[in-house]
Amino acid sequence: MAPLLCIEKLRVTFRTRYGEVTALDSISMHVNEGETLGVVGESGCGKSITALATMGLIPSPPGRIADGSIQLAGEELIGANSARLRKLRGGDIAMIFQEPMTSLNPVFTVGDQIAEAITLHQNVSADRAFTDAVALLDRVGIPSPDRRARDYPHQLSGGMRQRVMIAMAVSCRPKVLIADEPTTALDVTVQAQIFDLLNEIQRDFGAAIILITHDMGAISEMADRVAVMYAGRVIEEGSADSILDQPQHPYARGLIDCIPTLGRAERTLKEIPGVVPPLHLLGAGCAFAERCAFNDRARCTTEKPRLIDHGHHPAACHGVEESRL
Amino acid sequence: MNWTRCLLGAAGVTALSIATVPAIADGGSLTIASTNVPRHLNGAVQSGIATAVPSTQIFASPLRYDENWDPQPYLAESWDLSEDGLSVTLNLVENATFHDGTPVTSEDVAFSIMTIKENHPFKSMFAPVETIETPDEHTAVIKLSQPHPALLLALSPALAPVMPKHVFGDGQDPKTHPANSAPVGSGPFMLEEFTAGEAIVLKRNPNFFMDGRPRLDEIIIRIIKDPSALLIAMENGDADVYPFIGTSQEISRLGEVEHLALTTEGYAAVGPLNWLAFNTASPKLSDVRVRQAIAYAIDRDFITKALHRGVSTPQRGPIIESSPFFDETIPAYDLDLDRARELMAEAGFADGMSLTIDYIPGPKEQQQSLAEYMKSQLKKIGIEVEVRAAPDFPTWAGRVGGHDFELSMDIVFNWGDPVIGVHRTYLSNNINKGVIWSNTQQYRNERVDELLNAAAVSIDNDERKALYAEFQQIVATDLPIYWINSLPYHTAYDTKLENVPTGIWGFMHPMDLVEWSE
Amino acid sequence: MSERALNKAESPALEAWRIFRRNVPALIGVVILTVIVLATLYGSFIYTGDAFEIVWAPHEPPGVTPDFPLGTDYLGRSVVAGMLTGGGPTLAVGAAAAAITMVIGVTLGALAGFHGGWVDNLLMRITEFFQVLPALLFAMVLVTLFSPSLLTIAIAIGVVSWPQTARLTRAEFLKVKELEYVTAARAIGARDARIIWKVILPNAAPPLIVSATLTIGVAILFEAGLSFLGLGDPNVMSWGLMIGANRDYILDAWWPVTFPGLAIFLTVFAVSLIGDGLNDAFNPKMRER
Amino acid sequence: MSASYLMKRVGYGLLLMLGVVILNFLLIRLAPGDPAVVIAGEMGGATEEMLESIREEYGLNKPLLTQLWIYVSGVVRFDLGQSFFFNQPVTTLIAQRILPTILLVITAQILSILLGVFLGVIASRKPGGVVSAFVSVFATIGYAVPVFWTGIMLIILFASILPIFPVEGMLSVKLRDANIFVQALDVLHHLVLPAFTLAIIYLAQYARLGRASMLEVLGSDYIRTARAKGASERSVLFKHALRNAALPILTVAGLQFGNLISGALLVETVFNWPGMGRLAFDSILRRDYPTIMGVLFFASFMVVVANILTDMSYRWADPRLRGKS
Repeated sequence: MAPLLCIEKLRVTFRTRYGEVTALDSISMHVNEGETLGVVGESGCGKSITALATMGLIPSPPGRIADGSIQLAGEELIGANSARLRKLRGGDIAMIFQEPMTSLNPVFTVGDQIAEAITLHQNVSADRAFTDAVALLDRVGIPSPDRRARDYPHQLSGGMRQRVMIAMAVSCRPKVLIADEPTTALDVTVQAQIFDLLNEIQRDFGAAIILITHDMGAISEMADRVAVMYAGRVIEEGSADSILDQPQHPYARGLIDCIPTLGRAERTLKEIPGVVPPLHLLGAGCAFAERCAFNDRARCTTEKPRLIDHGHHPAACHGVEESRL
Repeated sequence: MNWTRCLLGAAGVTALSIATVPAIADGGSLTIASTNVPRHLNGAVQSGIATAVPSTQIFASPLRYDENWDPQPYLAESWDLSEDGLSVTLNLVENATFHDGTPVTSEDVAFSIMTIKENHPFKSMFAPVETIETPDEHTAVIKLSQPHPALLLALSPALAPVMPKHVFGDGQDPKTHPANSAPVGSGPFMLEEFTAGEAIVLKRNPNFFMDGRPRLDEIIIRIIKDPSALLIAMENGDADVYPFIGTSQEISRLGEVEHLALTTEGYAAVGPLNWLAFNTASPKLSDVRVRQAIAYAIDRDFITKALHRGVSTPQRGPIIESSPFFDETIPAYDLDLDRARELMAEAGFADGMSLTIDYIPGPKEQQQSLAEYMKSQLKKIGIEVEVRAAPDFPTWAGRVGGHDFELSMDIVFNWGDPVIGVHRTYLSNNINKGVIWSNTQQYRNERVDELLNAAAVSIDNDERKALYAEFQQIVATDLPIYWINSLPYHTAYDTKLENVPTGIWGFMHPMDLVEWSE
Repeated sequence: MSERALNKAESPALEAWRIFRRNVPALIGVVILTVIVLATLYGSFIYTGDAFEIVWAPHEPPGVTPDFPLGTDYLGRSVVAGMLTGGGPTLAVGAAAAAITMVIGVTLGALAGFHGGWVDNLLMRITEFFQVLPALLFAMVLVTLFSPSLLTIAIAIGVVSWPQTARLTRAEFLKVKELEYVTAARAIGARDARIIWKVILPNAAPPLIVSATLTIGVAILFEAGLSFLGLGDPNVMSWGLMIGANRDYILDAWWPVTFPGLAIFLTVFAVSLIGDGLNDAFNPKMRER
Repeated sequence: MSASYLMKRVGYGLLLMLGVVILNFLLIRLAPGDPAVVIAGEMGGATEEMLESIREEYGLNKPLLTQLWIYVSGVVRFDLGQSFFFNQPVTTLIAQRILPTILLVITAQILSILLGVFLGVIASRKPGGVVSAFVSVFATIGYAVPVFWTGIMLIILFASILPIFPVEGMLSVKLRDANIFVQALDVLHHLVLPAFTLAIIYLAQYARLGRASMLEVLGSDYIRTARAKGASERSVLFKHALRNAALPILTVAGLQFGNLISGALLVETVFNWPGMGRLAFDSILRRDYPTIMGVLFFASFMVVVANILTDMSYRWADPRLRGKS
């Protein structure tokens, strides 16, 4: 069976004052029905751009989809007309954002905002949409939803707002739900509740979820499969278990080493030295080379490694390729 | 929508006082454009043309004047001057009523003249009036302490509005009486609406005591202070008449408008003089030779022909040249720079001096432009002149009235009879610090005082003429003032308008005969 | 270029200058303003005469007589002479008024922002009070009462314009005073005055500099407005005075009004281009706006 | 929006007005020069007895505090004294002129906000585009042009070259007896040039502000949310973004009201508009202090009212402020 959402060789560029910069460099990934794909990486690695590209929300200008394809259930989204895209957005593909504090419009009630999503995609009256919105608020676990629906965002806590966002996202039973760092801005206890909610939602609505996060803990809890991104490329991809157990790429290993585990609390957390290089300064070689402990070969600075399966699952590293690690 | 309409409607009402008026009948409406803002509409306690124009429509007066300086019956159908010149009997018409319906009686006339005597700034107009007897309702006898040749002229509409005693005689100060802004008179037009500083709307008085008058149904006086806006209003017919035009620009521009005609008639009694005043108390200007030198250095012809582009007429003396009292033989001080330098040297200022000159802000062509001209011209005889501009009229009036000046441009009106408008400038007992248009030059000459005082009580025209001739000779030599020109007052009016007022008082005269031709 | 920019740590001022000098509109502003300032400074060498002096027939159109390329006004005074000598007072009043505005505004704003509490409360009430008075009307009253001269005009403009500066300064102070180095300065026992002037003010300076620049523009417009109404110093030639004096004759002569108006416009235009440029330079992130 | 908050605002406004009254009074009474001389001068000259009677008449010979008390207690009864020049109550003079001024100021305000915001919104859609560049340039130009000069240039243009709009006055005299609709139209016709002249500065500022504010709002998370739910571009711009972007515009509009009145003073003078501003100007030239004070009082009063209205509408427009004081 063909995957529900399939991204192929997607290339996204941005015009900046340093010239045309490639934000996504031929990335490919897919997600199947009912599955959760985790996309991990540090900030600036292109996770969110991938999500926005999928939603057709790359700000243009300065952004531009230069190449590649995104197919939803066999329908090509790149180049689709804007009316069709609008229909899909919020309908078949929905998205939850990182910042629940700012992702809701401060001047409308939350009920109205959910109801708007409903009326945009379903042929129902405004009253009916509002009733549905209240029901959804109830569904995502907001107490006294009747009253809350008439509240403005600033009257709700962060966790509640994220629940509102989830309610809005699932209001039209999307096939794909993209959750972009849905818990980052929230307290740890609330984080767990949100993940539980997402799991429930997936169970009830059968949506595929793309969970974008930098938190490997969240991945281990939620994801079926994982794509690791770095500097605009997918550098490792595979099942969650496989990647968590046997990360290949030095960066992926670094990420996983960062997970605090109760059992290893006494050990100092490892940190990956350095930062993601600015996209406009990417050279010809591996983008991770400067931070990599194993960058001693010439190819590392002259040639971009390709994503190749070296046994466990595909990874893009010259070192792995040469089986030196 | 509704409120917009209300607002617009209300705004419209405010602007020009629409009020629900019956449709205009046959007489039609006349719009007069004016740059002069009247404080109120009662000429009995306020001098100046701004008030006089509406005041003479609203109030009738004992007499009115034709274009030949001859008195005509108005509220007084006849009048008698006693042999000794000490009493004047006015026989009033019997059918005159005020706008509120009450008849005009001799009581009202007596009250009005006494009120004017007390409150009008032109003290000399009725100063000799002692009492006014009212033997019956329609006879008033003015008793004088001395003969008063200007009396009949002072009974003109512009100077002697007859006020209803029952309105103005209620004990309030006439100068600040509320009725000054809502006057009741017996003139040809009644006040309909007065929006201070904006417009005055006058309606036909249906009970006017002169049969068949007034001809017009309505007079609107629109105050437009911006000259460009006023010209535009005249050009596109938003205004029909523009009297007291004082600049060459306006005269030449309106002269080219097809539906408008221009006249210089109607300003004889105003006698508007433009002059250079010397502060004779200033040490630099106390020497008559310096004043004469300055006079010789100024080219009066250049001013009237070039600076005023030929619209104004030269004026050589204190009495307007069109007046029968003007003396042709006085020295004219035609341009003579050598003579001027000699006089400067004689006075001990061979090395020159420096002076300041003030001017009235506003009438630029008459005042500022001449002040600037003096500056460049007087440099030729070694006088450095600093032009002291004033930001507003009160500032200028404060300086000149307070004797804080050296040279100043000034505009002063003759107001018909020299007793009213001329004496005040030269009498030594009218040196009145703080009061503008008194003898601010602080000129003192005993003979002048004698001559003027004699002329003020003589009712023999020839005798007066002789007295004024000598007076003019003296002041033209003493030169407390260098007279330059008379203002180029013109009237522009729609050519379809008939009987445009061209008498000696021009528009300061009832417009009861003005009408539209078919 | 870009690498150097990234690698070499620059002082904020230098960084700002680097951005500023690449800002074309701002540079245009600098050029225009320089030309105008030079013209008003050295114009008197070209036209040595008094701009009030009558030198020719009134209302000579521009371009007819070589000596009076911009024509003459209603008195026959040279418009070029007025343009050259009228710029000085206009600019001087603008700059002085802006200075007064900044002194009052920054002082009060700094005190309010720094001290907070009742001082802040009181000063802000005063500020609001002054904002309630329509500025031009209030300035007109002040100028009339104390008789118009360049000094009284500059003071009047300053007195009516400071509230905005005070608010801005206060806001900046509130922002900056919470920063670590201020706390550090307090910790080492620096006196309040020192903290205000030596620590907070330099860090709050960029928006204030921008505001000062724009204030000059506003002050110039203000002076022009007052002069136009005849409330400028009547004995000093200024662009506003030229417009006000020649307004009566616009139907016959457009030039004595048009040229000084253009000069005022260009000056304020240049100043605001520079102000915008400075704003962009100090806030690189805001460049897109 | 609580009534008590409104009461508080109104009370504070009254306090400000009291301040205005006292300041005006002191300024004018303490200024150099004798008002009696001014009044006498207007009457055509005066003697010392006349000056005395004028001082008596206008209460100028009473102690300063007594005069202040008389004035303040008069103001409370809406009695602003007698005009030195017109010898009429100042309130009468102002009443005759306040509506034209309000008409001019409100029209200019509405015109500038509507047009300005519209331009700003259009410009914000393509920040690097032609419209955007035009708005920036236009905003800077509009800000830099002296308003009275714009007016004069328009008069030159419309008086002779293109006589389609009247350049002076508010109502044609010839229409004094026409019906109210014709008159209203005529007033509107007369209003075009003054209102446009006055609006142009603020129009430019609102366009610039609207553009900046829209750009900021359009970059915000909730706009992304709106797009993600499939809202149309128009709905995003005019429903989601504008409502938020309008908040700073509202603030500025309130603050600008005082400046608008100042501008109206110049515009009224240029176009011979029969409003309060011209009365103020004429009164200043005549040293008619009671009238000047009266106009200042009313103008300040209008600003205070405008500020309260702005405040109230701001609280209405921004739910985050409701219920706070």
